[in-house]
Amino acid sequence: MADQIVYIALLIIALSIGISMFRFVKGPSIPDRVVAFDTAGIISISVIVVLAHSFGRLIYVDVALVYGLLSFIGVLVAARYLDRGL
Amino acid sequence: MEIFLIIFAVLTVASALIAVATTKKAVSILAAGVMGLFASIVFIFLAAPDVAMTEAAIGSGLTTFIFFFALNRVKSDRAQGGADD
Amino acid sequence: MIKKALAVLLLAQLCTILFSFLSVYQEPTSLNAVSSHYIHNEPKELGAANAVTAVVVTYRGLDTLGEVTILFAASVVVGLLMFLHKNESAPRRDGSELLKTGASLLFPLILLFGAYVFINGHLSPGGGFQGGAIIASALMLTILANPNRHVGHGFFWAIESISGFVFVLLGIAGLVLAGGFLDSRVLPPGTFGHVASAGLIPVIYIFVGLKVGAELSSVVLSLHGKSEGGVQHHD
Amino acid sequence: MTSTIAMTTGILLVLIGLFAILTQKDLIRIIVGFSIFDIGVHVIMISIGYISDATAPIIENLSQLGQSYVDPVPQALVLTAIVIGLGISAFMLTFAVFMFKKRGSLDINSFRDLKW
Repeated sequence: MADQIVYIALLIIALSIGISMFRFVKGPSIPDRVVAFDTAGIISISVIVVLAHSFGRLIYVDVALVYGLLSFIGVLVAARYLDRGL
Repeated sequence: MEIFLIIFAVLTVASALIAVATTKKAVSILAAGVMGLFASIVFIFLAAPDVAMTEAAIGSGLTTFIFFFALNRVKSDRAQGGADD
Repeated sequence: MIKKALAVLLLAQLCTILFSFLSVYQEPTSLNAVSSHYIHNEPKELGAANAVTAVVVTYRGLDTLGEVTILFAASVVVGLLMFLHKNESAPRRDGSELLKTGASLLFPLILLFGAYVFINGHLSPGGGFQGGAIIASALMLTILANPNRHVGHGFFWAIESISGFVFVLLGIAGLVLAGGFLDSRVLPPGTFGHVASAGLIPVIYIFVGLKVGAELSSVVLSLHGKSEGGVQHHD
Repeated sequence: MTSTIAMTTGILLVLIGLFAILTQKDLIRIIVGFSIFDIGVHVIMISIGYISDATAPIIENLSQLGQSYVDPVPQALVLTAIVIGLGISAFMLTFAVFMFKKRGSLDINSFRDLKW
Protein backbone atom coordinates (compact mmCIF):
# COMPACT_ATOMS: atom_id res chain seq x y z
CA MET A 1 0.00 0.00 0.00
CA ALA A 2 2.69 2.47 0.98
CA ASP A 3 4.55 1.63 -2.21
CA GLN A 4 1.53 2.47 -4.34
CA ILE A 5 1.13 5.82 -2.59
CA VAL A 6 4.79 6.64 -3.26
CA TYR A 7 4.38 5.68 -6.92
CA ILE A 8 1.27 7.82 -7.31
CA ALA A 9 3.00 10.76 -5.64
CA LEU A 10 6.03 10.41 -7.91
CA LEU A 11 3.76 10.19 -10.96
CA ILE A 12 1.99 13.41 -10.00
CA ILE A 13 5.31 15.12 -9.36
CA ALA A 14 6.74 13.94 -12.68
CA LEU A 15 3.64 15.23 -14.44
CA SER A 16 3.97 18.66 -12.81
CA ILE A 17 7.65 18.84 -13.68
CA GLY A 18 6.67 17.97 -17.24
CA ILE A 19 4.19 20.85 -17.29
CA SER A 20 6.74 23.33 -15.99
CA MET A 21 9.30 22.05 -18.53
CA PHE A 22 6.71 22.62 -21.24
CA ARG A 23 6.54 26.25 -20.17
CA PHE A 24 10.34 26.35 -20.11
CA VAL A 25 10.56 25.11 -23.70
CA LYS A 26 7.68 27.16 -25.08
CA GLY A 27 7.73 30.29 -22.90
CA PRO A 28 8.00 33.16 -25.36
CA SER A 29 9.86 35.53 -23.03
CA ILE A 30 12.75 35.04 -20.62
CA PRO A 31 10.70 35.87 -17.46
CA ASP A 32 8.37 32.99 -18.34
CA ARG A 33 11.33 30.67 -18.40
CA VAL A 34 12.69 32.03 -15.12
CA VAL A 35 9.37 31.28 -13.45
CA ALA A 36 9.42 27.78 -14.96
CA PHE A 37 12.96 27.31 -13.57
CA ASP A 38 11.77 28.33 -10.10
CA THR A 39 8.77 26.00 -10.28
CA ALA A 40 10.89 23.06 -11.39
CA GLY A 41 13.29 23.74 -8.51
CA ILE A 42 10.53 23.81 -5.91
CA ILE A 43 8.93 20.64 -7.29
CA SER A 44 12.25 18.81 -7.19
CA ILE A 45 12.44 19.48 -3.44
CA SER A 46 9.35 17.30 -3.09
CA VAL A 47 10.88 14.65 -5.36
CA ILE A 48 13.87 14.38 -3.04
CA VAL A 49 11.68 14.10 0.07
CA VAL A 50 9.52 11.37 -1.50
CA LEU A 51 12.63 9.49 -2.63
CA ALA A 52 14.09 9.76 0.88
CA HIS A 53 10.94 8.13 2.21
CA SER A 54 10.83 5.40 -0.40
CA PHE A 55 14.51 4.47 -0.03
CA GLY A 56 14.08 4.46 3.77
CA ARG A 57 17.00 6.84 4.38
CA LEU A 58 15.76 9.99 6.12
CA ILE A 59 19.19 11.63 5.89
CA TYR A 60 18.56 12.37 2.21
CA VAL A 61 16.24 15.14 3.40
CA ASP A 62 19.34 17.29 4.03
CA VAL A 63 19.70 17.62 0.26
CA ALA A 64 16.16 18.96 0.05
CA LEU A 65 17.03 21.50 2.78
CA VAL A 66 19.94 22.80 0.71
CA TYR A 67 17.61 23.14 -2.28
CA GLY A 68 15.00 24.92 -0.26
CA LEU A 69 17.45 27.49 1.05
CA LEU A 70 19.35 28.12 -2.17
CA SER A 71 17.00 27.65 -5.12
CA PHE A 72 15.41 31.07 -4.81
CA ILE A 73 18.76 32.87 -5.17
CA GLY A 74 19.04 31.70 -8.79
CA VAL A 75 15.72 33.34 -9.58
CA LEU A 76 16.86 36.52 -7.82
CA VAL A 77 20.07 36.62 -9.89
CA ALA A 78 18.13 36.13 -13.12
CA ALA A 79 15.59 38.77 -12.12
CA ARG A 80 18.28 41.32 -11.25
CA TYR A 81 20.05 40.54 -14.52
CA LEU A 82 16.92 41.12 -16.57
CA ASP A 83 16.28 44.29 -14.58
CA ARG A 84 19.82 45.55 -15.45
CA GLY A 85 20.54 45.97 -11.74
CA LEU A 86 23.20 43.29 -11.28
CA MET B 1 11.51 2.67 -9.41
CA GLU B 2 13.52 2.45 -12.63
CA ILE B 3 10.74 4.09 -14.64
CA PHE B 4 11.17 7.27 -12.58
CA LEU B 5 14.92 7.17 -13.06
CA ILE B 6 14.25 6.98 -16.80
CA ILE B 7 11.88 9.96 -16.58
CA PHE B 8 14.44 12.12 -14.81
CA ALA B 9 17.25 10.94 -17.09
CA VAL B 10 15.19 11.96 -20.12
CA LEU B 11 14.46 15.33 -18.49
CA THR B 12 18.21 15.84 -17.87
CA VAL B 13 19.11 15.09 -21.49
CA ALA B 14 16.21 17.23 -22.74
CA SER B 15 17.33 20.26 -20.74
CA ALA B 16 20.89 19.78 -22.00
CA LEU B 17 19.51 19.77 -25.55
CA ILE B 18 17.59 22.98 -24.81
CA ALA B 19 20.78 24.56 -23.48
CA VAL B 20 22.57 23.76 -26.72
CA ALA B 21 19.76 24.49 -29.16
CA THR B 22 18.31 27.76 -27.86
CA THR B 23 19.24 31.06 -29.46
CA LYS B 24 19.26 33.22 -26.33
CA LYS B 25 22.26 33.10 -24.00
CA ALA B 26 20.28 33.69 -20.80
CA VAL B 27 17.96 30.79 -21.65
CA SER B 28 20.97 28.60 -22.35
CA ILE B 29 22.40 29.35 -18.90
CA LEU B 30 19.05 28.75 -17.20
CA ALA B 31 18.68 25.43 -19.02
CA ALA B 32 22.14 24.40 -17.79
CA GLY B 33 20.92 25.18 -14.26
CA VAL B 34 17.80 23.04 -14.75
CA MET B 35 20.05 20.26 -16.02
CA GLY B 36 22.09 20.42 -12.81
CA LEU B 37 18.85 20.18 -10.84
CA PHE B 38 17.74 16.99 -12.60
CA ALA B 39 21.25 15.56 -12.54
CA SER B 40 21.24 15.86 -8.75
CA ILE B 41 17.98 13.87 -8.64
CA VAL B 42 19.71 11.22 -10.77
CA PHE B 43 22.51 11.21 -8.16
CA ILE B 44 19.91 10.55 -5.45
CA PHE B 45 18.72 7.52 -7.44
CA LEU B 46 22.34 6.35 -7.59
CA ALA B 47 22.55 6.49 -3.75
CA ALA B 48 24.99 9.41 -3.67
CA PRO B 49 23.45 12.09 -1.40
CA ASP B 50 26.80 13.83 -0.86
CA VAL B 51 27.27 14.35 -4.58
CA ALA B 52 23.64 15.36 -4.99
CA MET B 53 24.07 18.03 -2.33
CA THR B 54 27.26 19.34 -3.94
CA GLU B 55 25.59 19.38 -7.34
CA ALA B 56 22.60 21.26 -5.89
CA ALA B 57 24.72 23.88 -4.16
CA ILE B 58 27.44 24.26 -6.78
CA GLY B 59 26.40 22.81 -10.12
CA SER B 60 22.91 24.22 -10.14
CA GLY B 61 23.45 27.18 -7.82
CA LEU B 62 26.80 28.93 -7.95
CA THR B 63 27.60 28.04 -11.57
CA THR B 64 24.38 29.67 -12.77
CA PHE B 65 25.14 32.76 -10.69
CA ILE B 66 28.66 33.27 -11.99
CA PHE B 67 27.46 32.73 -15.56
CA PHE B 68 24.95 35.53 -15.08
CA PHE B 69 27.61 37.77 -13.52
CA ALA B 70 29.93 37.22 -16.47
CA LEU B 71 27.11 37.72 -18.98
CA ASN B 72 26.20 40.96 -17.23
CA ARG B 73 29.79 42.21 -17.41
CA VAL B 74 29.94 41.37 -21.08
CA LYS B 75 26.69 43.16 -21.79
CA SER B 76 27.09 46.24 -19.60
CA ASP B 77 29.82 47.55 -21.93
CA ARG B 78 27.65 47.14 -24.98
CA ALA B 79 25.62 50.07 -26.22
CA GLN B 80 22.71 50.59 -23.86
CA GLY B 81 19.58 48.88 -25.10
CA GLY B 82 21.45 46.97 -27.77
CA ALA B 83 20.53 43.63 -29.22
CA ASP B 84 19.00 41.55 -26.49
CA ASP B 85 20.17 37.98 -26.82
CA MET C 1 29.14 23.71 -42.66
CA ILE C 2 31.97 21.28 -43.29
CA LYS C 3 33.10 21.92 -39.71
CA LYS C 4 29.73 20.87 -38.37
CA ALA C 5 29.74 17.72 -40.50
CA LEU C 6 33.20 16.83 -39.22
CA ALA C 7 32.06 17.39 -35.62
CA VAL C 8 29.05 15.14 -36.13
CA LEU C 9 31.26 12.46 -37.68
CA LEU C 10 33.67 12.61 -34.74
CA LEU C 11 30.83 12.42 -32.24
CA ALA C 12 29.30 9.46 -34.06
CA GLN C 13 32.57 7.58 -33.73
CA LEU C 14 32.85 8.50 -30.05
CA CYS C 15 29.23 7.43 -29.56
CA THR C 16 29.95 4.02 -31.11
CA ILE C 17 32.99 3.50 -28.89
CA LEU C 18 31.24 4.55 -25.68
CA PHE C 19 28.11 2.51 -26.31
CA SER C 20 30.15 -0.55 -27.21
CA PHE C 21 31.80 -0.21 -23.80
CA LEU C 22 28.37 0.16 -22.24
CA SER C 23 26.99 -2.97 -23.95
CA VAL C 24 29.49 -5.21 -22.15
CA TYR C 25 29.18 -3.45 -18.77
CA GLN C 26 27.86 -5.62 -15.94
CA GLU C 27 26.53 -3.95 -12.84
CA PRO C 28 28.65 -5.27 -9.96
CA THR C 29 26.93 -6.99 -7.07
CA SER C 30 29.66 -6.60 -4.47
CA LEU C 31 32.31 -4.05 -3.59
CA ASN C 32 35.92 -4.34 -4.68
CA ALA C 33 38.59 -4.99 -2.05
CA VAL C 34 39.65 -1.40 -1.37
CA SER C 35 36.13 -0.01 -0.98
CA SER C 36 35.09 -2.99 1.09
CA HIS C 37 38.01 -2.29 3.42
CA TYR C 38 37.02 1.38 3.64
CA ILE C 39 33.39 0.59 4.42
CA HIS C 40 33.88 -2.22 6.91
CA ASN C 41 36.93 -1.07 8.83
CA GLU C 42 36.37 2.67 8.79
CA PRO C 43 33.72 2.79 11.60
CA LYS C 44 36.11 1.08 14.00
CA GLU C 45 39.26 2.79 12.77
CA LEU C 46 38.06 6.37 12.44
CA GLY C 47 34.51 6.42 13.79
CA ALA C 48 32.93 8.57 11.06
CA ALA C 49 29.38 7.60 10.11
CA ASN C 50 29.70 8.99 6.58
CA ALA C 51 32.22 6.86 4.69
CA VAL C 52 32.53 9.45 1.91
CA THR C 53 33.74 12.00 4.46
CA ALA C 54 36.28 9.53 5.83
CA VAL C 55 37.61 8.92 2.31
CA VAL C 56 37.73 12.63 1.46
CA VAL C 57 39.34 13.82 4.69
CA THR C 58 41.55 10.97 5.83
CA TYR C 59 42.14 8.17 3.33
CA ARG C 60 42.47 10.58 0.39
CA GLY C 61 43.27 13.68 2.44
CA LEU C 62 46.20 14.66 0.26
CA ASP C 63 43.85 14.85 -2.76
CA THR C 64 41.69 17.31 -0.83
CA LEU C 65 44.73 19.43 -0.04
CA GLY C 66 45.66 19.53 -3.73
CA GLU C 67 42.08 20.32 -4.63
CA VAL C 68 41.81 23.35 -2.36
CA THR C 69 45.17 24.47 -3.76
CA ILE C 70 43.76 24.34 -7.31
CA LEU C 71 40.74 26.30 -6.15
CA PHE C 72 43.06 28.85 -4.54
CA ALA C 73 44.99 29.23 -7.80
CA ALA C 74 41.75 29.69 -9.75
CA SER C 75 40.47 32.33 -7.35
CA VAL C 76 43.81 34.20 -7.44
CA VAL C 77 43.86 34.27 -11.25
CA VAL C 78 40.22 35.36 -11.46
CA GLY C 79 40.92 38.15 -8.96
CA LEU C 80 44.06 39.23 -10.80
CA LEU C 81 42.49 39.36 -14.26
CA MET C 82 39.45 41.19 -12.97
CA PHE C 83 41.72 43.65 -11.15
CA LEU C 84 43.57 44.38 -14.40
CA HIS C 85 40.30 45.26 -16.11
CA LYS C 86 38.30 47.28 -13.67
CA ASN C 87 34.68 47.84 -14.43
CA GLU C 88 34.07 51.58 -14.18
CA SER C 89 30.35 51.61 -14.74
CA ALA C 90 27.80 53.93 -13.24
CA PRO C 91 26.48 53.01 -9.78
CA ARG C 92 24.06 50.14 -10.01
CA ARG C 93 20.46 50.35 -9.00
CA ASP C 94 19.82 49.28 -5.42
CA GLY C 95 17.57 46.37 -4.60
CA SER C 96 13.99 47.01 -3.60
CA GLU C 97 13.01 47.38 0.04
CA LEU C 98 11.57 43.86 0.04
CA LEU C 99 14.80 42.36 -1.28
CA LYS C 100 16.95 44.31 1.22
CA THR C 101 14.89 43.33 4.25
CA GLY C 102 14.59 39.73 3.14
CA ALA C 103 18.29 39.46 2.44
CA SER C 104 19.32 40.86 5.82
CA LEU C 105 16.85 38.50 7.48
CA LEU C 106 18.01 35.41 5.58
CA PHE C 107 21.76 36.09 5.57
CA PRO C 108 22.46 34.87 9.15
CA LEU C 109 20.14 31.89 8.67
CA ILE C 110 21.94 30.72 5.53
CA LEU C 111 25.32 31.24 7.21
CA LEU C 112 24.12 29.16 10.16
CA PHE C 113 22.92 26.43 7.81
CA GLY C 114 26.28 26.42 6.04
CA ALA C 115 28.00 25.99 9.41
CA TYR C 116 25.57 23.15 10.25
CA VAL C 117 26.39 21.41 6.99
CA PHE C 118 30.13 21.43 7.51
CA ILE C 119 30.10 20.65 11.21
CA ASN C 120 27.85 17.62 10.63
CA GLY C 121 29.85 16.48 7.62
CA HIS C 122 30.91 13.22 9.26
CA LEU C 123 27.36 12.24 10.28
CA SER C 124 25.10 13.26 7.41
CA PRO C 125 25.52 14.15 3.75
CA GLY C 126 27.41 17.37 3.43
CA GLY C 127 30.75 18.69 4.48
CA GLY C 128 33.28 21.39 3.81
CA PHE C 129 32.69 21.85 0.09
CA GLN C 130 28.93 22.05 0.33
CA GLY C 131 29.07 24.30 3.39
CA GLY C 132 31.54 26.58 1.65
CA ALA C 133 29.27 26.84 -1.38
CA ILE C 134 26.30 27.68 0.87
CA ILE C 135 28.31 30.42 2.60
CA ALA C 136 29.32 31.89 -0.76
CA SER C 137 25.65 31.85 -1.81
CA ALA C 138 24.75 33.77 1.36
CA LEU C 139 27.35 36.38 0.49
CA MET C 140 25.91 36.62 -3.00
CA LEU C 141 22.46 37.32 -1.57
CA THR C 142 23.80 40.42 0.18
CA ILE C 143 25.60 41.50 -3.00
CA LEU C 144 22.31 41.24 -4.88
CA ALA C 145 20.49 43.33 -2.31
CA ASN C 146 23.16 46.04 -2.04
CA PRO C 147 25.19 46.02 -5.26
CA ASN C 148 27.04 49.21 -4.43
CA ARG C 149 28.16 48.35 -0.93
CA HIS C 150 31.88 48.02 -0.51
CA VAL C 151 33.00 44.50 0.44
CA GLY C 152 36.75 44.20 0.87
CA HIS C 153 38.70 41.24 -0.41
CA GLY C 154 41.15 41.45 2.50
CA PHE C 155 38.85 39.76 5.00
CA PHE C 156 38.36 36.75 2.73
CA TRP C 157 42.06 36.49 1.93
CA ALA C 158 42.80 36.49 5.69
CA ILE C 159 40.28 33.71 6.44
CA GLU C 160 41.49 31.74 3.44
CA SER C 161 45.17 31.94 4.41
CA ILE C 162 44.61 31.20 8.10
CA SER C 163 42.40 28.17 7.46
CA GLY C 164 44.73 26.82 4.79
CA PHE C 165 47.63 27.16 7.21
CA VAL C 166 45.71 25.41 10.01
CA PHE C 167 44.71 22.63 7.59
CA VAL C 168 48.37 21.89 6.82
CA LEU C 169 49.28 22.19 10.52
CA LEU C 170 46.62 19.61 11.44
CA GLY C 171 48.02 17.35 8.73
CA ILE C 172 51.48 17.64 10.23
CA ALA C 173 50.02 16.96 13.69
CA GLY C 174 48.69 13.69 12.28
CA LEU C 175 52.18 12.95 10.97
CA VAL C 176 53.73 13.53 14.40
CA LEU C 177 51.08 12.14 16.77
CA ALA C 178 49.41 9.40 14.68
CA GLY C 179 50.03 7.23 11.64
CA GLY C 180 50.66 9.68 8.82
CA PHE C 181 49.93 12.99 7.11
CA LEU C 182 46.31 14.06 7.75
CA ASP C 183 45.66 11.01 9.95
CA SER C 184 42.61 11.89 12.03
CA ARG C 185 43.34 9.63 14.99
CA VAL C 186 45.03 12.43 16.94
CA LEU C 187 41.88 12.90 19.04
CA PRO C 188 40.01 9.91 20.52
CA PRO C 189 37.27 8.50 18.24
CA GLY C 190 34.47 9.18 20.74
CA THR C 191 30.96 7.69 20.60
CA PHE C 192 29.88 6.59 17.15
CA GLY C 193 27.22 8.90 15.75
CA HIS C 194 27.79 11.92 18.00
CA VAL C 195 28.94 15.33 16.80
CA ALA C 196 32.14 15.17 18.87
CA SER C 197 33.42 11.95 17.37
CA ALA C 198 35.64 10.69 14.58
CA GLY C 199 38.79 12.32 15.93
CA LEU C 200 40.08 15.22 13.85
CA ILE C 201 37.64 14.80 10.92
CA PRO C 202 35.13 17.50 11.99
CA VAL C 203 37.93 19.91 12.88
CA ILE C 204 39.63 19.45 9.52
CA TYR C 205 36.32 19.75 7.68
CA ILE C 206 35.51 23.03 9.47
CA PHE C 207 38.72 24.55 8.15
CA VAL C 208 38.17 23.07 4.67
CA GLY C 209 34.70 24.63 4.73
CA LEU C 210 36.02 28.04 5.76
CA LYS C 211 38.74 27.90 3.10
CA VAL C 212 36.40 26.83 0.30
CA GLY C 213 33.81 29.38 1.40
CA ALA C 214 36.35 32.20 1.37
CA GLU C 215 37.74 31.15 -2.01
CA LEU C 216 34.33 30.86 -3.68
CA SER C 217 33.24 34.17 -2.12
CA SER C 218 36.29 35.88 -3.52
CA VAL C 219 35.64 34.37 -6.98
CA VAL C 220 32.06 35.65 -6.83
CA LEU C 221 33.18 39.10 -5.66
CA SER C 222 35.79 39.35 -8.42
CA LEU C 223 33.34 38.34 -11.13
CA HIS C 224 30.79 40.78 -9.81
CA GLY C 225 33.36 43.56 -10.03
CA LYS C 226 32.98 47.03 -8.51
CA SER C 227 34.30 45.59 -5.24
CA GLU C 228 37.90 46.63 -5.81
CA GLY C 229 37.44 49.46 -3.30
CA GLY C 230 39.65 47.62 -0.80
CA VAL C 231 42.46 47.33 -3.32
CA GLN C 232 42.06 50.77 -4.83
CA HIS C 233 43.82 52.46 -1.91
CA HIS C 234 47.13 51.10 -3.10
CA ASP C 235 47.26 53.01 -6.38
CA MET D 1 19.93 -1.82 -14.74
CA THR D 2 19.99 1.39 -12.72
CA SER D 3 23.63 2.04 -13.49
CA THR D 4 23.10 1.28 -17.19
CA ILE D 5 20.37 3.91 -17.45
CA ALA D 6 22.47 6.46 -15.60
CA MET D 7 25.52 5.65 -17.73
CA THR D 8 23.50 6.15 -20.91
CA THR D 9 22.43 9.55 -19.56
CA GLY D 10 26.04 10.43 -18.82
CA ILE D 11 27.23 9.38 -22.28
CA LEU D 12 24.49 11.41 -23.95
CA LEU D 13 25.39 14.45 -21.83
CA VAL D 14 29.06 14.05 -22.78
CA LEU D 15 28.15 13.89 -26.47
CA ILE D 16 25.85 16.92 -26.25
CA GLY D 17 28.50 18.90 -24.38
CA LEU D 18 31.21 17.99 -26.89
CA PHE D 19 28.90 18.92 -29.75
CA ALA D 20 28.35 22.34 -28.15
CA ILE D 21 32.07 22.84 -27.63
CA LEU D 22 32.88 21.92 -31.22
CA THR D 23 30.18 23.81 -33.06
CA GLN D 24 29.20 26.92 -31.06
CA LYS D 25 30.70 30.26 -32.01
CA ASP D 26 30.06 32.22 -28.84
CA LEU D 27 32.53 31.88 -25.95
CA ILE D 28 29.87 31.85 -23.21
CA ARG D 29 27.94 29.10 -24.97
CA ILE D 30 31.12 27.08 -25.36
CA ILE D 31 31.57 27.32 -21.59
CA VAL D 32 27.96 26.18 -21.07
CA GLY D 33 28.83 23.18 -23.25
CA PHE D 34 31.84 22.53 -21.08
CA SER D 35 29.71 22.47 -17.94
CA ILE D 36 27.29 20.00 -19.59
CA PHE D 37 30.27 17.80 -20.49
CA ASP D 38 31.47 18.04 -16.88
CA ILE D 39 28.17 16.86 -15.41
CA GLY D 40 28.05 14.00 -17.91
CA VAL D 41 31.45 12.74 -16.80
CA HIS D 42 30.35 12.98 -13.16
CA VAL D 43 27.21 10.93 -13.82
CA ILE D 44 29.29 8.24 -15.55
CA MET D 45 31.77 8.10 -12.66
CA ILE D 46 29.07 7.79 -10.01
CA SER D 47 27.22 5.10 -11.94
CA ILE D 48 30.41 3.02 -12.15
CA GLY D 49 30.40 2.92 -8.35
CA TYR D 50 26.80 1.78 -8.08
CA ILE D 51 26.16 -1.69 -6.65
CA SER D 52 22.84 -3.50 -7.23
CA ASP D 53 20.25 -2.74 -4.53
CA ALA D 54 22.75 -0.94 -2.33
CA THR D 55 22.26 2.15 -0.20
CA ALA D 56 24.29 5.28 0.47
CA PRO D 57 27.56 4.72 2.39
CA ILE D 58 26.33 6.46 5.53
CA ILE D 59 26.24 4.07 8.47
CA GLU D 60 23.67 5.23 10.99
CA ASN D 61 24.54 2.66 13.62
CA LEU D 62 27.09 -0.11 13.82
CA SER D 63 24.53 -2.93 13.67
CA GLN D 64 23.76 -2.00 10.05
CA LEU D 65 27.29 -2.77 8.93
CA GLY D 66 26.23 -5.98 7.19
CA GLN D 67 24.07 -4.13 4.64
CA SER D 68 25.42 -3.59 1.14
CA TYR D 69 26.68 -0.08 0.42
CA VAL D 70 27.71 1.64 -2.79
CA ASP D 71 31.35 2.43 -3.49
CA PRO D 72 32.42 5.58 -1.58
CA VAL D 73 35.61 6.25 -3.56
CA PRO D 74 34.06 7.55 -6.84
CA GLN D 75 31.72 9.71 -4.77
CA ALA D 76 34.66 11.27 -2.96
CA LEU D 77 36.47 11.92 -6.24
CA VAL D 78 33.40 13.45 -7.89
CA LEU D 79 32.84 15.63 -4.81
CA THR D 80 36.17 17.34 -5.40
CA ALA D 81 35.74 17.29 -9.18
CA ILE D 82 32.53 19.31 -9.00
CA VAL D 83 34.25 22.03 -6.97
CA ILE D 84 37.20 22.10 -9.36
CA GLY D 85 34.72 22.30 -12.24
CA LEU D 86 33.29 25.46 -10.70
CA GLY D 87 36.79 26.93 -10.36
CA ILE D 88 37.58 26.15 -13.98
CA SER D 89 34.26 27.60 -15.18
CA ALA D 90 34.97 30.81 -13.29
CA PHE D 91 38.45 30.90 -14.80
CA MET D 92 37.17 30.44 -18.36
CA LEU D 93 34.44 33.04 -17.84
CA THR D 94 37.08 35.48 -16.65
CA PHE D 95 39.02 34.88 -19.84
CA ALA D 96 35.86 35.39 -21.86
CA VAL D 97 35.23 38.74 -20.16
CA PHE D 98 38.90 39.64 -20.69
CA MET D 99 38.71 38.83 -24.41
CA PHE D 100 35.53 40.84 -24.70
CA LYS D 101 37.23 43.87 -23.14
CA LYS D 102 40.15 43.53 -25.57
CA ARG D 103 38.27 42.78 -28.80
CA GLY D 104 34.72 43.95 -28.19
CA SER D 105 33.29 40.62 -29.28
CA LEU D 106 32.68 37.13 -27.99
CA ASP D 107 32.61 35.44 -31.39
CA ILE D 108 35.56 33.10 -31.77
CA ASN D 109 35.73 33.87 -35.49
CA SER D 110 36.84 37.41 -34.69
CA PHE D 111 39.93 36.26 -32.76
CA ARG D 112 42.36 35.86 -35.66
CA ASP D 113 45.72 36.50 -34.01
CA LEU D 114 47.04 32.96 -33.87
CA LYS D 115 45.11 31.60 -36.80
CA TRP D 116 47.27 30.15 -39.55
